[in-house]
Amino acid sequence: MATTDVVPRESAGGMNKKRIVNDMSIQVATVNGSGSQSSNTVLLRSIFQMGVPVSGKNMFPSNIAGLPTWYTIRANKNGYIGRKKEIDFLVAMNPETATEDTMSLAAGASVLYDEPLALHKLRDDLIFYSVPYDKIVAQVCPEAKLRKLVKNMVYVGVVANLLTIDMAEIEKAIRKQFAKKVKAANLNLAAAQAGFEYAKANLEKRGAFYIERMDKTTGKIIIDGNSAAALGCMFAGCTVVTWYPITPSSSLVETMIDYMKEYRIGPDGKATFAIVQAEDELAAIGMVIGAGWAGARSMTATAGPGISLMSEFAGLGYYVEVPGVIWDIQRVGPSTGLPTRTSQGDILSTAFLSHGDTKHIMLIPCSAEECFSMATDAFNLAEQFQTLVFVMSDLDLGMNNWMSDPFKYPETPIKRGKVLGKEDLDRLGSFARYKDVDGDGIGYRTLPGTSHPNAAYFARGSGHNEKAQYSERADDFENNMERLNRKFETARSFVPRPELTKGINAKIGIIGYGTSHWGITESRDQLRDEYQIETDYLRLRAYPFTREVHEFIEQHEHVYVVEQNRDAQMLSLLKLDLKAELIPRLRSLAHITGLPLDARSITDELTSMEGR
Amino acid sequence: MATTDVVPRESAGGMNKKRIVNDMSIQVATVNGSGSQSSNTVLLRSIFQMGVPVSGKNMFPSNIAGLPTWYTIRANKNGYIGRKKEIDFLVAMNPETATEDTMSLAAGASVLYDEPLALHKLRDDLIFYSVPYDKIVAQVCPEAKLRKLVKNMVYVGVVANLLTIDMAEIEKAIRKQFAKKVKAANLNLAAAQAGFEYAKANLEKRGAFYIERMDKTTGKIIIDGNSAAALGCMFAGCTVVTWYPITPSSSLVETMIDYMKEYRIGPDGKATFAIVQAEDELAAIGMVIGAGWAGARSMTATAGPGISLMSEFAGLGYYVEVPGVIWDIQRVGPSTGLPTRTSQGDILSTAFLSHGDTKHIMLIPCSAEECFSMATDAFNLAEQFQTLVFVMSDLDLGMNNWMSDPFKYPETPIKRGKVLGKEDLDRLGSFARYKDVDGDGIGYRTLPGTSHPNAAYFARGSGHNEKAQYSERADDFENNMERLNRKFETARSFVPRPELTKGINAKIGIIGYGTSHWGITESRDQLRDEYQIETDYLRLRAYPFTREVHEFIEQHEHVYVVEQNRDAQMLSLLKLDLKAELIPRLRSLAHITGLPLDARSITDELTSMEGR
Amino acid sequence: MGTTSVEPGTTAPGPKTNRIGLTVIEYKGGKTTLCAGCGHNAISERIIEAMYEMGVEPEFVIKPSGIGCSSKTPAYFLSRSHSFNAVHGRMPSVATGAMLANKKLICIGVSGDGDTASIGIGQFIHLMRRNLPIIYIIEDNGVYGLTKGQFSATADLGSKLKTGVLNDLPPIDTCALAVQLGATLVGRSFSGDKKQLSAMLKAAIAHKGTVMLDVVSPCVTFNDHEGSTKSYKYVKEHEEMLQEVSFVPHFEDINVEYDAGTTVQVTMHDGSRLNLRKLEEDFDPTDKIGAITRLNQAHHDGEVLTGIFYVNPEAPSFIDMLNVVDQPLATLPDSVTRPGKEVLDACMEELR
Amino acid sequence: MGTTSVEPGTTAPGPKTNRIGLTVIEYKGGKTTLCAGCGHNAISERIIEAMYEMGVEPEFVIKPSGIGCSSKTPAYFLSRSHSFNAVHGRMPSVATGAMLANKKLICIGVSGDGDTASIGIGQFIHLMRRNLPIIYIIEDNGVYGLTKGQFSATADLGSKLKTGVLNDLPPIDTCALAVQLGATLVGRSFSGDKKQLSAMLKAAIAHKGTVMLDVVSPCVTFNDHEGSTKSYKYVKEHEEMLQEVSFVPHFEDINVEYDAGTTVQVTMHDGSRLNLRKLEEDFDPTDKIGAITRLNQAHHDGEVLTGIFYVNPEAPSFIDMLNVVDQPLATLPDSVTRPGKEVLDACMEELR
Ligand SMILES: Cc1ncc(C[n+]2csc(CCOP(=O)(O)OP(=O)(O)O)c2C)c(N)n1
Ligand SMILES: Cc1ncc(C[n+]2csc(CCOP(=O)(O)OP(=O)(O)O)c2C)c(N)n1
Ligand code: SF4
Ligand code: SF4
Ligand SMILES: [Mg+2]
Ligand SMILES: [Mg+2]
Repeated sequence: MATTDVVPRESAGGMNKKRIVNDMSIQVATVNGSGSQSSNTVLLRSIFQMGVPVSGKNMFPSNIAGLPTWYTIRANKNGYIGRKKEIDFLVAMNPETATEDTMSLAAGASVLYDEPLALHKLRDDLIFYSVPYDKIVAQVCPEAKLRKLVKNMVYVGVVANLLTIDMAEIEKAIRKQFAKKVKAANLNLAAAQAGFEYAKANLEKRGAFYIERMDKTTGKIIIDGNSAAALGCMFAGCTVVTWYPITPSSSLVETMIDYMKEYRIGPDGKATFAIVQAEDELAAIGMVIGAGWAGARSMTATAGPGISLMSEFAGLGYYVEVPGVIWDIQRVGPSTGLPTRTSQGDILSTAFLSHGDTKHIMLIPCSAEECFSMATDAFNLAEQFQTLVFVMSDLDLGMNNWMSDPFKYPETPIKRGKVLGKEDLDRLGSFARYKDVDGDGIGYRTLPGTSHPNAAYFARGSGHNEKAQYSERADDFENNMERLNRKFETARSFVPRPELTKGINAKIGIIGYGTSHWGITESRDQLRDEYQIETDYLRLRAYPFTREVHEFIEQHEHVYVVEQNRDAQMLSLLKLDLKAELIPRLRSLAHITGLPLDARSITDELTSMEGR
Repeated sequence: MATTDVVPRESAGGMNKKRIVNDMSIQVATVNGSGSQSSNTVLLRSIFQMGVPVSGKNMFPSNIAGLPTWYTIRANKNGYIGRKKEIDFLVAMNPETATEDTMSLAAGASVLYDEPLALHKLRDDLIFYSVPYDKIVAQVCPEAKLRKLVKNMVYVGVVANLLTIDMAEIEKAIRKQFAKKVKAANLNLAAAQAGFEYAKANLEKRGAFYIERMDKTTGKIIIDGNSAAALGCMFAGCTVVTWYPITPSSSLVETMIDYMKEYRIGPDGKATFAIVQAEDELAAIGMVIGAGWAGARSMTATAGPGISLMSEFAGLGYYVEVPGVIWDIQRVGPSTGLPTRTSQGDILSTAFLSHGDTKHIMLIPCSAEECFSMATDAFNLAEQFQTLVFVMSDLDLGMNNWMSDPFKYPETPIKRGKVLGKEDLDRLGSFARYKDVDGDGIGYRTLPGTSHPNAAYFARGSGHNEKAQYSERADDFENNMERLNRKFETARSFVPRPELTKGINAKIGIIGYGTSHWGITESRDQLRDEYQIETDYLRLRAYPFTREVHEFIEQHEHVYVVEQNRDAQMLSLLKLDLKAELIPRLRSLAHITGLPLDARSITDELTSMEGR
Repeated sequence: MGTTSVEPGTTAPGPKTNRIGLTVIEYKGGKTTLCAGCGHNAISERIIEAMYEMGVEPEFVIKPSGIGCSSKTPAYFLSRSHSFNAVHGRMPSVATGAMLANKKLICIGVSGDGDTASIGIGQFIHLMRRNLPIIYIIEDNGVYGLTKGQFSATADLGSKLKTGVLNDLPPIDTCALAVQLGATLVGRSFSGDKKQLSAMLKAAIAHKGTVMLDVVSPCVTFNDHEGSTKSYKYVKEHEEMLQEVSFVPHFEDINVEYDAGTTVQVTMHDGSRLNLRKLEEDFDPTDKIGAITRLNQAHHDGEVLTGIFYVNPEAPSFIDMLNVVDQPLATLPDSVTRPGKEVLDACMEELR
Repeated sequence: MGTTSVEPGTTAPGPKTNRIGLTVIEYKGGKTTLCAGCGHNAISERIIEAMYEMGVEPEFVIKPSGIGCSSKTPAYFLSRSHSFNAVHGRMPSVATGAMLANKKLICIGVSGDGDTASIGIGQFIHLMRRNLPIIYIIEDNGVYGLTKGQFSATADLGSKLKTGVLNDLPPIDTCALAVQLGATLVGRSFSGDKKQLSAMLKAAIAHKGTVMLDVVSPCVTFNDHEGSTKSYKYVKEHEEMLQEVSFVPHFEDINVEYDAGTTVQVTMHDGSRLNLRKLEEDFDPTDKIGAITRLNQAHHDGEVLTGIFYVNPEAPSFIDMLNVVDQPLATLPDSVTRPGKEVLDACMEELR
């Protein structure tokens, strides 16, 4: 297919008759704007409802309609829900890519195609199923103009039959999908059933893949990372949201708008929040900073190009010490790059975003659950440390469907940081905004509108002394910069700690973060099972790095840093932070293709670097 | 004084009667906008004309008139022209700072003050000279409204007398200063003479400092780095300049305008250049990129805040591969910071300016001569490598007066890089913009307006293949990014090589760059003479680092990286580039106060780190 | 923090106080560091007076600004109010964010012609569209003072720099743009005109939407010479007043009768009255289109037109349109900003 | 590089060619990837025709654009011309730089309403002020198509999204701004109006300064529904034409006589003639102030006003004002761009 990097290899499910249960990847190749999205969701959900761990990844083009799109559903009994390179079952609906899609399959894979495409002529080492969609659709759907849409639901039925997915679950999924729209639901159900019946009557199942009921999804939910983040921000007490649309971050705010309108309206029918579509990212971050300065819990969401535009303001936030949360749903750069592909390419530039000596706190979620929980962490840290906090998500996490445990109601209370009110000032008489009273590098601030004659201070991006007065004195400048450094050091012990998973007395360490996590966990099992290589694994969840990170590296002979960018950006940050003696232990596994990182790539490269 | 960080120490020239010749620092404390600039230049020049190496540094506030300003003139027979911490001779003209200025002097220093200030009451370990300026001025200057200006020229005469500066040289300097304005020249000369006579008649010289003729400045010039850069760009064949005013870069373009108007007008009276004041820095860099794409040698000049605003476009330039030169005259950040103070604080953020995997070439001049010569290097590299080149100067270099050898006429021809013209295309038939034909990672480009049907290509910041066609393919993206990496590697052997100065079998290495150079060279002599510590010294002149840098570090037990920022930014870049085993050798001497780095600070800290 | 730290003014016998018992000193700021004679200093004085006379609580005022000599001025008035000297040309977004966070604040944003019309024109335009509650003041001298006198985008065609350089680009009329884009109280004044500027500032304080005042404010150091169109001399010679502006605050119940023929009386949102004695027969400050036409005419005729160009006291402000709760969002209790567990459960259920 | 690579058109017997011997195919571009029915596609067609019929040398055309569906369109016309798909909202600066480098180029800059009126309004305004030689086209659908249909800053008050959301901010009229700020040929058309748009584009090609054309171009996917004010239906129902626009290129010596009462005839810089048959008695397209007034009136009356609003064929362009040499700066020989050694010596002498 046009966007993978597969090298043909023998697919697990060859002609050989061994049954492969609940372990397969299905790829649906269509054209975007053709409405296949709901069919794919129905497929995904029905497998999920049968208790089989599943994930769905959409590879879509950066345009609105008419270009190739691929949707991959992975079902895996072991719970591997990262991307799998090999496609076991191809649903070829797009004439434009059908040939290349078919040619790039591993031998033994199955192909379900629209009869006229006659793909079976291409290869003889694949299993082919042909379906006359138009005939079938014509029967179930009298309205010609609806047929294009309904057609997609037919393959759902066919696939259900060939992979033994329970039609009852398909029906349930369809009803959920079309919710109130009963007529549409019935029509689509009919189409699916027609497909099912057709397959039953005309197709002889030859592939080895089966979906069977199990219990690994009970109680779980399916959600994309951006929606999870939206929920998280709502429960984090966010009050001001500003944004400028950009893929893949737009859906975060758009979903948030829906949630907030439903759950954050006061009894008087008025909103307990303000969401503003700004004219661009400079304005969006400017509003976040203005709101944070005035006491709101403010945020914006963007992607690479927006982050770059925010550089100047980012330095202001750091130096004036204003809280604010910025979600970076990373896509492929440089520049406009690949707007609909995933990456971890903004790590280094965001850590040092802006000129002069500037540093920023970054949180890095790997799952929908963390998108939810880290929202509260981010707002709390932003206000406790009076600085901008960047949450580094990515397109794979943000826009794809993930299976997840239901989110836990935040037990951490909302923390507003060191803010002096009228009463405090009555007691203190006055205060010095940038004085390190507590030795943690964090000063006390006041909010505009505090009724005390000494509440006001002068926030400025130019040099200032402890009292926030303008100063060009060398000593004032140096002291303030040193304090900012102390503050950043303090943050080390407040940011989310990394997650450590140990192997059996392993000498090799792996460091990963964000969505690389899913490929890594699966790869670690491959390493153990196929190569008897034991690994310990540390998943970073924040910058600056906590003590545990240094300890982990100290405890391992060499440590592979796995990431989805070209320039080994996180490894670079580690180099800058580590004791020099430890640096030789680091090895880079950095790659970027725009596609979510898969386990096999990690396993192959790591073993070869291990000389295996 | 309000902006130094001196710790009182015994000044070399105490009451003890030993003569100190051609080795002193004179500081004139005035108020900005009071026109003291010309008096100070006259002092500087007259010493220069007497053959004594000299430098002048202006410490001015970030406003236009009425705030304290300090101008320091350093005369040194050994040619040390970096900043010296200790002030030997203070000219106290500013009542507001006179007391603090006087108190912070080292014992034994001299103070020349305006009678009413009565500074002599403050300390008894200094040499005081008091002058009734108003009386003197009243006599030489009948016009009351001119007196404020003329008053400054009186101290020039007094200083001349007290430091034995030849009045003939003072006159010469005054005449040069006021050039055509003969009346003004005469008036000022009279004032200086009056000052000289007054001192002769009323002041008994007690200080040990003397200026005596020597021959160390013959043939040399005095110029600021920005003017040198302006000249350099003119001789580099620059054709398009865009800018947005910002301290300390404005004078670069403003001087360039003057030079270009004089020397780059064609016989038909038309300009062979275009200089445009843009609406902001985003527009300035956008114009540079548009012009570079269309074939001009284009440039802009800015400072930190402007660099941050250019982030998004910087990534476009890198990824689309468009030539352009950006001068960053570094000032103190973060944010607005200290606009009139110097730093080397944009190194790290500029190296990785923009999101995604982006890297940039940086050139780093340390002298006026290099501001001139590196201009040609920068334009050549930009066009040869089809990328943006950043020239990292700073306020100390750009805005202060430096003694320099006259510039050599560029022997390097103008290099336009790989550009295909009509004839080439007639021969080739067609071309692929981003194909690595020569294995150096650099493709061939065409310019708009090339009369060949296959000349056009589609420049875009989104993913593209070798033919510059839109592509979201993983392989196209990866190949292109790898080629960009190869191109950057190629650059290593084309950027200016570092400058190596060896000690006598030294084990300690020092790495420095830019204006830190002047403090370092002086410090190396202090280390040798006062502590018998031999050092080798490598001055970086560009990023990416050349082979020599790695070799230098390999050859030394430990290497001190001296720089003027908080976060050891160049040391960080070295860490990312070095073989891991070498990193433990690096030690940071990073500091930022906004004042030019002085030798003593380096010597003190290095020796203490050496346990001396 | 503020440089003065006097206690709240106590009424009688002490010095004269305003309706909330504060003396004028309590509205002052730090000592100016601008050039002597800079128009900006006069504007700061007017702001101090207006705030004092209107009896505004300084603690509820915010003073965002951009970068420039003009943008430094918030340090020279209202020390008891919070200031935010932001980045160059981006004050509008910072001000917007602050007002979103706390709708109870009174926002006076100070900018320069370079800060607004050059680098800042984008944020300026979008601010005007929103009719955010803000008093936006451009201290307009036609040059970049702080960077030593280059032309800004409000410099008039043919205006001359000290160096002799002529401006060859047309000026941006920030008032015409403001009216065109949706600001609801727009006027131009002159830093040298105490009476007019004070009246306009008071009206501004009484207005609930976006106020945009372009105040010509000569730069004595770089743009006050012969040939400049922003010099004291030039403005005095070319000023054309649309009206005589006077203002009666709601808390003063003076009731002068005005002849509708000669005076336009505008009742502001808070009940105050803005009185505009016509100097031009048929100019109507409530007619948007007419205002723009008149402004363009003024350029054509080379007049420095001053006065109130457009006023609409009742247009809904951006904050009104957002329909937010009455308390400031900034200080809402957690109980309000974090929905209960049952809400989360409901959301989870939907996703099963 | 361009996707077509046909050889220069050879005249007769082959297909029909234009005055420089090229066939229309040689002005085409790659296959569109936009939605079927998108207004933008029609505009690309008109550009191809106009360039072909005017006999423009494609190799001397540049096609800078920003980011958006509209900004992708340069890939769909003139494959033989250089394109630069830059960053979002910043096409004006890239175009300006290119024209500085090579004054001989013909620049057609394509943008969208979001790319221009939202993120790009700052660069747009400063471009208009400079009267740079450029044909600036806004493909205006009132939404951000490429990011799935959020309102842009040209969306009309009260316009409705598919989701039912209403726009509550006033639209930015890019034509009114362009005229106000100094563009010298300004008009509005409709992607569905072949005749009018073609004539305007040809006039644009014949003009030497800044041409700003706002072309309403419906987004069939996100903004062509009932309640949208940028739908095909709405435009057809509310369009108000100022004139019937026709164009006679300088190389065609047709000489029709027009009645000055009913038709305004404008002779363009290159001798071509722009004929505007009045549909509105007293509208004068050479009266800047009148044009702005009329545009504002149209908003007030809810009309979609189309036609040529303002034209001034002789105003000096930015390039004229810069007084640069005749050859492109880009290709000046070193001998011209690097002064001789004697010049350096002189400079050094001055500094001694
Ligand atoms: C991003 C950025 N670019 C440039 C500057 C330099 N700068 C400081 S003030 C200023 C212009 C100020 O002009 P104006 O707003 O008219 O204020 P004035 O000084 O005239 O009152 C400029 C260009 C800056 N501080 N930040
Ligand atoms: C800096 C930046 N911010 C946001 C985006 C995302 N983005 C791409 S196109 C677009 C809007 C395009 O709207 P418009 O210019 O009207 O073009 P249309 O698609 O409607 O033709 C946006 C916001 C981006 N590419 N770059
Ligand atoms: S430079 Fe001009 S604007 Fe700045 S303070 Fe001085 S007079 Fe005012
Ligand atoms: S989304 Fe709208 S603007 Fe974009 S291509 Fe489709 S119809 Fe055109
Ligand atoms: Mg100004
Ligand atoms: Mg649009």
